[in-house]
Amino acid sequence: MRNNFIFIILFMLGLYALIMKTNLIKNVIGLNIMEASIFFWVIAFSDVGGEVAIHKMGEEFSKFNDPVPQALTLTGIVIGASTAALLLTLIIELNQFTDTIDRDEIEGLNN
Amino acid sequence: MALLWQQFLASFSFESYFPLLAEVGVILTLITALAAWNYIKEYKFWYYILTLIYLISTVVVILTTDWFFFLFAWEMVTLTTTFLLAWSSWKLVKQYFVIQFTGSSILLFAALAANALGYTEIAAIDSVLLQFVLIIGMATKSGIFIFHFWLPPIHSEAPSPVSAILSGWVVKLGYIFLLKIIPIESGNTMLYLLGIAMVVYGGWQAVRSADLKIMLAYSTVSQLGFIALAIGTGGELAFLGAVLFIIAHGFAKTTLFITSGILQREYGSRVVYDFKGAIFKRPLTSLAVIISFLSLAGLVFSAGYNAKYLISSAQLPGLLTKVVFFGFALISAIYSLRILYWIFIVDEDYSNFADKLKKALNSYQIYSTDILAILFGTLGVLIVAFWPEMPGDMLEYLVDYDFNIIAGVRDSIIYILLAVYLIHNNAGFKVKVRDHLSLERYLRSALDFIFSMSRKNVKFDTDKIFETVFYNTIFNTSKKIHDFFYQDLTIQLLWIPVFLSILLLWQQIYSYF
Amino acid sequence: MMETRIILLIIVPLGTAFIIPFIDLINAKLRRFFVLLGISIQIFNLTSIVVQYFDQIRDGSLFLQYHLGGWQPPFGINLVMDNLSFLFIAIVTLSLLFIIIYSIGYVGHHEGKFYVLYFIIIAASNGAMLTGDLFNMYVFIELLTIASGALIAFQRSHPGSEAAIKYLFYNIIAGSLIFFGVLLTYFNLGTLTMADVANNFAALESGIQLFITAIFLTALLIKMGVFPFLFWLPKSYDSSPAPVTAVLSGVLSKIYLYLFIRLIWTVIGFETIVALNLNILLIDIALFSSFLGHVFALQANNIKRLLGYSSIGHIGMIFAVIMLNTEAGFYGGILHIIAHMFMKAGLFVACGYLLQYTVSNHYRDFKGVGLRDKPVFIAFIILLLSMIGMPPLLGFASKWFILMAFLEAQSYFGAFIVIFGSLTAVIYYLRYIAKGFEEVRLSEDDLKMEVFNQPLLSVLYREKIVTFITYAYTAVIIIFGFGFRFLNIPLRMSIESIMNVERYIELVLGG
Amino acid sequence: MHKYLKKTLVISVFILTAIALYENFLLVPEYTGLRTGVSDYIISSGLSDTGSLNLITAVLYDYRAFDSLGESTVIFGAVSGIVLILSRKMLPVSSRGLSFIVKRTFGLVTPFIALFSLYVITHGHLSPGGGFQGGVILAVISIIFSIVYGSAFDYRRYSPQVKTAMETMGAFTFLGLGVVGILMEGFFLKNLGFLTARTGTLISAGSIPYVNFGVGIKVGAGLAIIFYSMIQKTFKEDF
Repeated sequence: MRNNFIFIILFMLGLYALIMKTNLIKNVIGLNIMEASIFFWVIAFSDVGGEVAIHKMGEEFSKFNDPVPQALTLTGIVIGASTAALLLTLIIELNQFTDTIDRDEIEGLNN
Repeated sequence: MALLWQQFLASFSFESYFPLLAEVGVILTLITALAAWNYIKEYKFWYYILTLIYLISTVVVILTTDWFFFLFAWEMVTLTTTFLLAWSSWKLVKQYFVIQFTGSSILLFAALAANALGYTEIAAIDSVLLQFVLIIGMATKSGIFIFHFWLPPIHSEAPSPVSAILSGWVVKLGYIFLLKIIPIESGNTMLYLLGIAMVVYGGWQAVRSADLKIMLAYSTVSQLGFIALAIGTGGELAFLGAVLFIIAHGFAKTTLFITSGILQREYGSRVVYDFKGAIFKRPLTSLAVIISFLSLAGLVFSAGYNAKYLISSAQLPGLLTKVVFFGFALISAIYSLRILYWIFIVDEDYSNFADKLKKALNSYQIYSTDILAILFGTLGVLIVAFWPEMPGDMLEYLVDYDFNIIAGVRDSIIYILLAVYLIHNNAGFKVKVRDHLSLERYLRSALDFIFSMSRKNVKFDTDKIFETVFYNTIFNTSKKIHDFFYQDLTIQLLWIPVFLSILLLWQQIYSYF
Repeated sequence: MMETRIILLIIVPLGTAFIIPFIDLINAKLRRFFVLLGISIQIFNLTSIVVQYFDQIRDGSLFLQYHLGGWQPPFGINLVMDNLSFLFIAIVTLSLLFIIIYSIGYVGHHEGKFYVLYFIIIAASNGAMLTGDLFNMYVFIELLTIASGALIAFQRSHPGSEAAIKYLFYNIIAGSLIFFGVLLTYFNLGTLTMADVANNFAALESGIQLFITAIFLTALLIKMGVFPFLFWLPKSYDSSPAPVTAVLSGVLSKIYLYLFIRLIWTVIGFETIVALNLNILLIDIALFSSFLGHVFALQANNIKRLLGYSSIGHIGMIFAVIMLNTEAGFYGGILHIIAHMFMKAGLFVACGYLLQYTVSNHYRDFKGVGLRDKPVFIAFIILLLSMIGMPPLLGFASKWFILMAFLEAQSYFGAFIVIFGSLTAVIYYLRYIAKGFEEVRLSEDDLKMEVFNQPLLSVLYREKIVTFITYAYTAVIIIFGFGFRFLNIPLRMSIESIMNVERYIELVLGG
Repeated sequence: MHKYLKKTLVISVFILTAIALYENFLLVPEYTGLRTGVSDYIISSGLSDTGSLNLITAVLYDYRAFDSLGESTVIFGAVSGIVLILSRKMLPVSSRGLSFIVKRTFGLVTPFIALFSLYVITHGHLSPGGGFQGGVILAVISIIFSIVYGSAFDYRRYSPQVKTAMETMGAFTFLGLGVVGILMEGFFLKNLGFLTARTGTLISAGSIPYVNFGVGIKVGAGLAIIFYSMIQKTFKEDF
């Protein structure tokens, strides 16, 4: 339950930064917080009190955490990083034209 | 695929007079195609391809009983005729297309409603409301009164062979459709009244105009009124009259529009007064004009007479009917005979008549296809005039029918005398030479008329009104809606949590309502 | 049935995308050869599948599978091709082939990068349509987002980067929601295979069903551009170059519609949606979206934006008619998906050609465009007529079936929206057609100025290829307009595969 | 719209959404134990199936290797897009770098960083790590170079062409191993059994180390390209 709470708070914070802040870089940060909240939740939720799912040589099989969500989260992180990089690039490009990264001053984003 | 083709073939019905009408349509199209050979100079190939598609589509429209194929074929007719108009000007295309499309959408809706109400095939429809909707759609497409406003400007501005197609046959498709859906027993009162209005209004406008093509276009309105009136009356006799009228008017109007093209080319004018002495200069053309106009006027021994006689005898007998029909016939006679009057006037020096005739005959050689077209058209008019029962078994009922030639001759003489008197004095008509008739001007004058009724002496900028009604209101309204939703990125993105929470709480919300 | 060729449908374009930068380093002139090689292998592959399984496609029993890495479905990723995905892959591939030939004539600078991203889109679209695994679907959706986002900014103009940023904002949110939904499904059912999820989804508690459904629906509505989330769509259609817009509107929105059908009918199950009372809500939202799209289009002063708005209208209509869950609805909907795919892509392609010398896409600059190149403009008009729904063209047939479906389901609001859409379309398209035929007098110097105002893209046009593709689209519209019954069998069979979920589950998990 | 009104609206919507999410999370049962299903199977027989001690790597590069291929394509696409968008720029020859001490120290450390990244890449199937993680460390070398030695140093050492070639090569390693899987074992991305030696050694787990290697190179080169594209400056004379 604690995990869910923290997830909701982080998710809402990220969404708030994305929606309400006018600085485009801050928006991207918000987007990343939002994604990170989901990753965090997945890892925390799949924790059943076991170990990381890596066998150790000479040791017997003990209680493992689920490896699948961890692998999926790894994929998600990489994808999130790539999209963030693309977005930041576009913001750099837009800055060349407008000399600002403030959303309120860039009329074209609204329509 | 085979399924569609079989369904298509199975949808054809060859009952009663519809095959005859389809045949006539084909003949008329061929006649106009003949006339177009010299008239159409550019992209001749495409013109004939379009005409071919048009030809096939008209046959389908007339014969099919399936709503889908009917609408499909009719839209094909609309499209092809729209493209044919492109040979004159783009503006006409635009206007024609908008109007026809509006009619089509009403018709589409009506067809779907008919389908939903159980009329899965095109046949007589009992529901008055449905009839009403169908007539409205048909009125827009075929120019029944109130919705006729587009017809004279477009028919008069189109190139002559295209006018011949439009006026000769395309507008009649609507009436053929009405023949199918209006029950023969009861008729339709609204249509009847509209028909009367059309006859009077179209006739009056035709009398007032001296431009040949505009006059022809208005006379189309007037004559179509007779068909609407006949269908509205109901009864076998009236329907037969309507069919005969459609055929007769088709031949006559096609011929007349083609001749108007010839005359326009030879005289360099469209005004009736310029055709002085045409009978001597262009005997063959003039003869065709004379015969066709006699048919339009409904004088005895003409195609129009037979049809009008059938229609009038289907009415309730009585003095009023007689008087009313007498008036109708007189109106047609006036505008028809006026041009004959001018054709016969001779005020030129004909000392070397033989040379001139020779010159004229030479020019006939060049335009031989035109002459052929006129001859065929005139032949059609004559056949309907003298052997109305000839077209086949469909009209066998007419074999025994007594057309009362004596009364016809009597009436005709009265018409001629009255008409010649009125024309000769030229009083009271205020004949106007309108060289150009456009839809905008037409609508503007209508708007002027409406506003002049409500507020006297206020000059409206009708251009502005036109713009406002058709465009600015729509534009501004949608602009307002657009701006309301597109506030800024924050509000736009805010829809995401809003929508998400609505969906997440949907069970509570749903149970609450 | 295990079939290696369906994995080739994904890895051949992927390999082409990987090889192009390498080719650029060696000899840039070879690039086009590899591009054409890649796309022709793709076409050959698809054709050979059609030829071999023709009978199964005809009687609707087509079912090809591929287990990646040899793992059985619940443990590994599987690819599935049934009639529905086959139909979509076939038309998407045809459309993408047209656009790639067009872009050979269109794209000047940075052609190599363009093709890399373009082939990634081909691979990802095929992957998204073939996959039978939820997480794999998420990966391919993200791939589509990245590639299309970069392509929107391809011209490197001010509006282009704005549009791409807006596009990415919306689509990354949608992507992370899909990720969240997939993991939520996994935590509740312990599996990621679509068939396995479908098998067990009905057994879940209705609250959790709603949770998962709500997350997926929100994400897909964002991706499709239906009402509350339509704001990114016109902007990105307007600002991207013509082939990219054709891909965006012609292909991407249709892929999301496909995924929507897959998720709602196969995975979640339409009964669940009905049990959650969501279907009426969704139909109403979609129809409202359609209405708004057409209303917005009335005020658009920019032809590409206008087409974007009308796309919203059409997608909303398709969405609503599919949500009716009747056979007639699917028939009309999928037929209109095909029709709209070709019409819109053709229109954008023609726009790209017609607007090459104009200063902007604005209405006033549209003046005289038609006179400059009449044949292409006539093709453009034919495509517009098809959008309006004029009879001999494909747009009429599909709209007719949609109308019939709405009337059959007694959804009169839907029927009204279809007719309303056609009527408003007449008003907003005729404005542009009339403007296109207005005469404009330009001196030689003006023309030169216009050319130099544009980025260099337009100077390097290969006009013949571009014109040819425009005609090809028009020809498709006309041919299928007369012969839309050619599509009868594939449509019926794909509807059968939508409706028959049990068979899908059984075949995936059993074989 | 007034600023505070907007803020109030946004916050109230957020509170609503938070409540909605909370309500729905109440319904989701705790993930108390492993169910019978995918994860159970993978934990019990993952080692014997793939020969990889690290089960997460086993999932990433064997059970769900196709996802990883898609994922590396995402990086590939992002790199292409970024290079495309920023290609009108040129690299400013900025500072001469940091002080001599830093340069020297970093020069000494560099091989060890490279070795570490290689270790992380190649031991992905035995211990935490793998291609992506090691690739990021590899990219760090390039980034620190530009900080310490000035931006042009790395640019001259490893030109963009070399990086692109490396990236393409990495991608092709992955794809090629998949195709080899088709040719030799009948399935795309099937683990190549003949490469497996004794479990627990470096050469084990079939093709997983090789895939890791390809992904490592690809990610390293890709991230370096992204970094260099981003620090470039606008080419003013262009157009």
